[in-house]
Amino acid sequence: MDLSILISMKFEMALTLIIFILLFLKIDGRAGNQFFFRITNLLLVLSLGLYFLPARYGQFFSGMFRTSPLLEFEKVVLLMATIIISLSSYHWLKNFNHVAEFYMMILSSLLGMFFMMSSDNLLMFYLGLELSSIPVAALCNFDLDKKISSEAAMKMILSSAFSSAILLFGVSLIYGTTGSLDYYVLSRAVVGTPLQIMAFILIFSGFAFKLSVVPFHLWTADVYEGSPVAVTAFLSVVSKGAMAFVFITTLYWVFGNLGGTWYYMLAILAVVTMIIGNLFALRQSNLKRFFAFSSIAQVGYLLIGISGFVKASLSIGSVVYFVLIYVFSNLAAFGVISVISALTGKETIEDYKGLYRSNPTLALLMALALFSLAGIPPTAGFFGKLFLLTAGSSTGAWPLIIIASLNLIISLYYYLRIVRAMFIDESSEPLAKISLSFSEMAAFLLCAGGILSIGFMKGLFEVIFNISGGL
Amino acid sequence: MTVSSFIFYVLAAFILGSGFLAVTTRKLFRAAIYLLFSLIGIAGLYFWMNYEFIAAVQIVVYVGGIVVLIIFSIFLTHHVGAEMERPNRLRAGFAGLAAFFAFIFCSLVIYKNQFAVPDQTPVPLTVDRIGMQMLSLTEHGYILPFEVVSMLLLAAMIGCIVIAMKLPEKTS
Amino acid sequence: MTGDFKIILIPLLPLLSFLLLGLFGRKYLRESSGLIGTLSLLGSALLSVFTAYNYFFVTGKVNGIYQPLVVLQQTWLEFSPGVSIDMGMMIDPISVMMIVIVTFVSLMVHVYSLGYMKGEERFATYYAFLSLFTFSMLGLVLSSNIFQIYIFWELVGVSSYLLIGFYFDRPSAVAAAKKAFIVTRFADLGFLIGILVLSFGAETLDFRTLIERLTTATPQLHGMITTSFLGFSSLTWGLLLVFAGGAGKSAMFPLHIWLPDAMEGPTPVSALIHAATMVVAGVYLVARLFPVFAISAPGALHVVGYVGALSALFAAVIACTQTDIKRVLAYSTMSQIGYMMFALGVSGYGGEHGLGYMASMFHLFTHAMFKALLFLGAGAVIHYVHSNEMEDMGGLRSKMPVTHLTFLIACLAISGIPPFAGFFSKEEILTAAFEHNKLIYGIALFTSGLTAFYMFRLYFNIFWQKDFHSELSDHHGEGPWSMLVPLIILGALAVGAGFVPFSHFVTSDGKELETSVNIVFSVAPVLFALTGILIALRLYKSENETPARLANGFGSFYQGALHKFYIDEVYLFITKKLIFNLVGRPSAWIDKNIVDGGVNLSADLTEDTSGLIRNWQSGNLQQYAMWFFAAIIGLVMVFMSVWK
Amino acid sequence: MNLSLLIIVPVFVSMAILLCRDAKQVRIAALLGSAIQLGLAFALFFAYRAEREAGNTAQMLFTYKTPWFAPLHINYSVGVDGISVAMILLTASVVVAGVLVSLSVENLTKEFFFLLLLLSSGAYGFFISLDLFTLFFFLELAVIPKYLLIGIWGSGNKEYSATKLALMLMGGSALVFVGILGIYFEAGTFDIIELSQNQLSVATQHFFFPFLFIGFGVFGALFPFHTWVPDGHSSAPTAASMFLAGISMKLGGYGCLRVATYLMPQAAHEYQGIIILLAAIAILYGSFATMMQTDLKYINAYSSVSHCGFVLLGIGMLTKTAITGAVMQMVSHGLMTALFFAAIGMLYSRTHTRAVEKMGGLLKITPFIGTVFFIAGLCSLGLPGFSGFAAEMTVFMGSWQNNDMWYRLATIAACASIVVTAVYILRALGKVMMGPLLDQHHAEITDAGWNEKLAAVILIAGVVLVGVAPLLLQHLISPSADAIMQNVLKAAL
Amino acid sequence: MEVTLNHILFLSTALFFIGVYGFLTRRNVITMLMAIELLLNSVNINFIAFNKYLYADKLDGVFFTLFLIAIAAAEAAVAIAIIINIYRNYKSIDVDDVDTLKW
Repeated sequence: MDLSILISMKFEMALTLIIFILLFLKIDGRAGNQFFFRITNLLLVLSLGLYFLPARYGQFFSGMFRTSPLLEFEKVVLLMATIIISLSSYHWLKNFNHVAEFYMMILSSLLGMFFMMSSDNLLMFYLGLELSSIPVAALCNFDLDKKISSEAAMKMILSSAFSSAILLFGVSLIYGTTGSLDYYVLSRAVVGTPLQIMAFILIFSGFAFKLSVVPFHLWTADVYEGSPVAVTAFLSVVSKGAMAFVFITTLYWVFGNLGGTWYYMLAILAVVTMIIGNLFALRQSNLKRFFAFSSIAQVGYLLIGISGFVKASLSIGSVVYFVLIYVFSNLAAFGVISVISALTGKETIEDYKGLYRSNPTLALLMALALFSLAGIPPTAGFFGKLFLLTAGSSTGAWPLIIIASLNLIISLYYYLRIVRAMFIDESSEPLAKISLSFSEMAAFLLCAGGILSIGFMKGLFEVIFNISGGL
Repeated sequence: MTVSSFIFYVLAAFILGSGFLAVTTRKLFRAAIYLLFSLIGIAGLYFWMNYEFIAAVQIVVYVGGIVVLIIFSIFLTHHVGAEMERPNRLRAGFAGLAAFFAFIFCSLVIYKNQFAVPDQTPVPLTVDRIGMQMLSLTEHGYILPFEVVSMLLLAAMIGCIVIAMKLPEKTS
Repeated sequence: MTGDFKIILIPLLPLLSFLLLGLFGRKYLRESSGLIGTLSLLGSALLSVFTAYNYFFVTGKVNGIYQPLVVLQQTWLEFSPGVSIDMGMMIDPISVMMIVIVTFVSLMVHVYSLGYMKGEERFATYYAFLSLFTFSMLGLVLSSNIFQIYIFWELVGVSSYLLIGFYFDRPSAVAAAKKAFIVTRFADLGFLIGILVLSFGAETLDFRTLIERLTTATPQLHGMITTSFLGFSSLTWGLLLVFAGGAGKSAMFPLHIWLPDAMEGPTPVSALIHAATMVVAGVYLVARLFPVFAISAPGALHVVGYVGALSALFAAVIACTQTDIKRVLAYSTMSQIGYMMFALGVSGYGGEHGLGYMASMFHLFTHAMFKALLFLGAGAVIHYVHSNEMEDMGGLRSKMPVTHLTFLIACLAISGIPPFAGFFSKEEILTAAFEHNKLIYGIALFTSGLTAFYMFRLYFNIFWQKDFHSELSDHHGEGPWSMLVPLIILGALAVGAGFVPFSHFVTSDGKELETSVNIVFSVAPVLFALTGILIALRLYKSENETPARLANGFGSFYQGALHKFYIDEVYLFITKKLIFNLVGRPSAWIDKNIVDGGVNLSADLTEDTSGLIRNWQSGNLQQYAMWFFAAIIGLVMVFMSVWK
Repeated sequence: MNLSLLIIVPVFVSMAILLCRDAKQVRIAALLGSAIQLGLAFALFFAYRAEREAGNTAQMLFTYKTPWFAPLHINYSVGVDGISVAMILLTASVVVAGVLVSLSVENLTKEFFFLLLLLSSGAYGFFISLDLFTLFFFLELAVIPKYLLIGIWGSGNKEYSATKLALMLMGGSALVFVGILGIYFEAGTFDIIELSQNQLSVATQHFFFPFLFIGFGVFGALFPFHTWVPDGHSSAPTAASMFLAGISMKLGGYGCLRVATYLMPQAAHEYQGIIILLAAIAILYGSFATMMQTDLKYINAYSSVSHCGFVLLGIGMLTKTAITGAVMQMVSHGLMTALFFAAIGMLYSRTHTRAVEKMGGLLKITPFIGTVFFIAGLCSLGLPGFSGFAAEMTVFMGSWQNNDMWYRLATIAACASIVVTAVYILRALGKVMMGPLLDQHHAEITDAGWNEKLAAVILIAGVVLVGVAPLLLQHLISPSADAIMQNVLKAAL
Repeated sequence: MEVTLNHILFLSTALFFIGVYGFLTRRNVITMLMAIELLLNSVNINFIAFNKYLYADKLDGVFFTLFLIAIAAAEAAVAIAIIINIYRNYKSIDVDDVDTLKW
């Protein structure tokens, strides 16, 4: 073993290190909330810099771990997302009893995602998956004095255990038919016998569960609504993003031979997901729940992008690009919700009436986020969504593209509901003026900057596209 | 029918029977015990397959750990002896039918599948071999998963502590 | 080139006057606006006369034929090669005649208005509009391009709209202006489509080329004659549609309904627009295209003739019953234009056959003089009496001697009593009609009697009958000199215009035409006219019961004529009842309920569906798991059996 | 000439507006910014003419192309031909007038002008784009500012209207996007010039043409997708109405022409009948529906439906003259309707009503506004001397050149609408401006202020200039229309 | 009758669907958790059986089982902590009672 392995695992090492630092500080017992907040964020920001540390790409631990430029990029995106979540949760964490634990859990989960993405082996994949989801389930319960928080946690852990059990059953059958857990072997050995297809469908449903693909999505809204905002944000952005990365690699690579099956599965589910997500989002009043359904609808678009396997690197590139944009857009929205929820406890659209008059910054950021999610230029979401559809159209699946385009209308409608509440409606009791902390400002600026500039960074998509070629 | 197969069928009946009872009995405490039986039966199955180590782990972790944990939680949340609510008829009916037909289908697919014919020499499953391989960095080494699982256990532990231990509210 | 420049100035001067007065008149030039307008018109009039002299006696005749000259041709809009709207000025006998008439009558009206409109708040605007109208009319008559004529045609329409609606705080004026515009616009629709048809067939919009191509054996003519639609050749269609436009502007039956109402405008305006200039635009238009009508589409020309004759009779009948003096004049205008129209209709092309054409133009010329005079006279009366109704008048001859005299001259002229102007022109028309179509001749003869009757009915009602009493009665009723001078000048012309050797200048083919008054032939019309006058004298010289009894005698026919044969009501029914209720209202309803409703419905459906599936998200974990499991079963079923 | 300036300047000005401290600064910045735009537009116009006179016969001038998303072959590619220049001139004039008219906006001034200028940059970008993707980008860019302008500063049932407008336009652009993707799917490029040189396959054209045409048609008020027009226009604040009707609806017409017809000429031939039918229906039906309206803004909005029908009719007829006429009509209608909305806005801000029957005799009280009203009205009914006439006549002449009996019937129907137009315009004018003064409160209202006068004068100047010397505009447009027609003819062979 | 792989797979499949049935019908959260344990055990049996009967040259299946048991423990621990919390908050561990979050 040489040290280059450690450098190749730089993000994982950094996260582990931070977790242990926090653990020791917590055991030490003297550090206060502010200190935890600062030290963690500082360390996280520093570890972002690791991206520029040149690493060796390839497989390590006999396929248990793998790095590539694309993976590093994805990891840095997710890490950044976590930082944004953390920064914008300042007001919530300030008075929270378990800041260190919060960070340890959330970073463990992130670590799990990193391993999951980097795995070339179903065992590591499964371990990463569990490492990423069990702590999150616990995190859902972190609003300890809220009834719904524990309900959300219960729904999360039980349903995710159920789904992963089903996934495992599939994995075991795959193992039975091929004798290996290694992706490379699998990609050749999975040829599409009935048993393999059945096993694949079981595995697929596990992915679909995590990605909240309709009809595997039913847990999503409840969990999002009940959890603390930061956790909701983490679930809807980081967790989903990581899952999307893994999903597309797994499909394209491991189950590449089953393309004929999963292409149609994706197409059908994408349509259902978009429509159902949109229809449910229409009538939500709680913002977290609203964003749950909106993110379900977004997943529908993601699936369309994934389905465009004809131009693989375009598909992967556009998915990565979309996730990057989605990080900024959704986190901007959740940042605003987080601040307002932490300070006033208000989370419904009704409460946001007249927000622009009292808190123009928050309202503007929210609007930007919503426009980006709705895919309105010049925000980045426009490009993200269009590239997904472009990738999806590479198979010539026009009905799919048409339905997706028409769904954009419905989604615009409900995004505009919030815009309308903030900018147009008058409120009898508007929210008071909120002063933002430095960290929140930083997070918001980052989000706004990302939303506005990503589409115009000429080289960015090209870079992503190029590194996507190597999976 | 050999003795070995006889033992297998007995074990299988035991596992399935107690497993079935575990999910149908209306006494919560009994359900836990049936589960325990079922798990022990599975350990027996492992023994039967000559995977003693796994069987041992099964008994230690499941029987000694998880079931105890479950029983603890039953004590914490339940009046001993109280019967549980009947499942919703419709749902039970649907679930039963669905599970049954899924089982039939699944079995058929498995039955029809031509599994590869084994032609390799089996590796003896000894504890030291497992230990070596578990901590090995080289080919077929499981050091990385091992570490990951340890992180998972750590995280789960912290999570449990935070959730289950209700600390007195800090005055701030 | 200098001569050309002078011609360009003719329409340009009024335009400049319009721009000046329109932009600055209201604020800065209020007092002097009348003078500016009048002077610019004077300039135009002098230039016109000069041009006429120059054309008729110096430059116009080549080889004994008056040739059309195009003074200026500037492409204004280009459609396709050869088909373009060129702004140009064509000088030929009829256009020269028209510019003289237009500028002259307009000048008279300008001068007259100095007195008539004095003290009006929007004096400058009035003159601006007058200038605009004159400009448009001049542009119309000078057009060298059929589309150009349409352009000025529309401009004439709008300036007449503005002038009729000049007293815009009177609802009736607003309504009349609107009506005039819309009715003529409806007719213009025909004109426009006619242009489209002709231009497509002839592949040109230029008059000279158009006429040349459609009167000689060219592929264009062949094409237009051979293609047919609903039984008519496309040439006939084109010409008929163009004639529809002309009929609208010239108030031919059944598009005449706007003309009587248009009397809501200031009386000088009526004199200018509704007597001498705009209303003859239709006649002018047909005359412009006359060679095509006469040579290539005699069928269309027949239609022109019958429509003209019918209008002449129809209007004359109505005129006998009206009591508003301006309306009587309006119907008489319609009737006289009917004369001109059928004169064209009964004419052929070239030489002796072209008599009708010449007569029509001649009548146009003389009619301009005496009709302007009639209107201005009526204006003077109205100015004095402050009413349009015959009821309120009577016995004014002593109060307004000059007006009386000139009015009488005009009445005699219009009735066709020799040696007044109308006699000569009407004579030619009747001759032409007699030679070509006996039916039309009969109608025309009868109408001329009616004309004399209603004109003298008017005359006696105003100036004789009862005595006039009013608080103003002590001083005489004549207007200021500015009003009298035009009356006198026009009066002189109404007497003398008939002696112009018109046939030497204006003929269908440009060659001179020798005409002579045939005494024997003249007897009939003059007798008819005299009869009419005598009846009027008997009935209206002094107040008596006979007219009322007579009216009762005619019964429903009288009522019909009094109500203009209910044509207005028919129109109202068609527009208000049929178009509004059966087209407009349903359109609005469909838009609101079906098209828009469709959009709203789809939104509502989405909402409703959203509500319907709400229970899916029941909050029960086991139900979620059930769905999860069911979905897997579904996927397995679909993808392992159906979609392998 | 650097075309990107047309996009950059408004964006920078809108940013500058955000930095302004008070409303006064905002107004000055907005005014200056829009004036600079107008200057740029004219500079472009003259530069374009100079270039053409110098003998440059390239289809697009001042082109600039740089990769944007290279892997997808998406370029930022701009360039203009005569049609674009005409549309840019229109946009600049309407924007200046819109800013002038809105100087009195008090509520959230900064945001108002920010959005207005953002809108204008979207319009410019759309008109100069030579890449389908950028074109689409700018098309959608304009949707949300409109929503906000109507939603925040609008009147009446503004939220409904704003939402409807945003959703329908979004729907339109969604269809457009499908169409664009279809083109891309086959050709692998978004570049308009490149696409025009290589014909798409007939099957592709056949399938995707309706998407593009209907998609753009929603913007251009194609029957029956026009229902956002009346509600949207009537609820919008004055400047937004001007922009919506004056420019935004032109995006549709321009798109139908530049993208749908130009790139899919064969399909354009195929669907010609349907296009013409819908256009004729829109023209007649729009004008009849207008007849029944009593709200001034609704009147103008419905009449816009009718007038925009001429644009689509011209495009559908597929003759060079008709296409030229369609573009002229876009310019003309843009100026005229902006003028009309400006006048309505001026009146509304004074009388606080737009109901025709509640006003009367205002010409006497507010002669300037009255005159503007008259000019706008007369232009709308196609009076010679104003832009509408030249444009409509070109459309009619061009349409008639299409030698098909049914299409000619449609042309006749379209011609007939000028009569109906006269009816409703004169009715409105007669009611509102003429007749006796109806409401004594109106006796006290003031005439237009300097800014309103200037705005009106700018637009009237445009209307009259085009009306008096249409050749200026026609010579600008005609060669470019010819280029499009060449493509169509090539396909027909 | 010799015991073949298919017999064991039949057993594990049966156990799996028994678990599924339990999970779908048991209203008590703890019994749902128990059903999940059954599911995981059935998977374990699969892995072991495959390893034993087909791929005995490597220990992939065995290791998978080992890790699975560890994860099952962690999962159960967290789940039970949450269940205890539920009980504190809702005074019930019947899933049908825990449905505040819906629609």
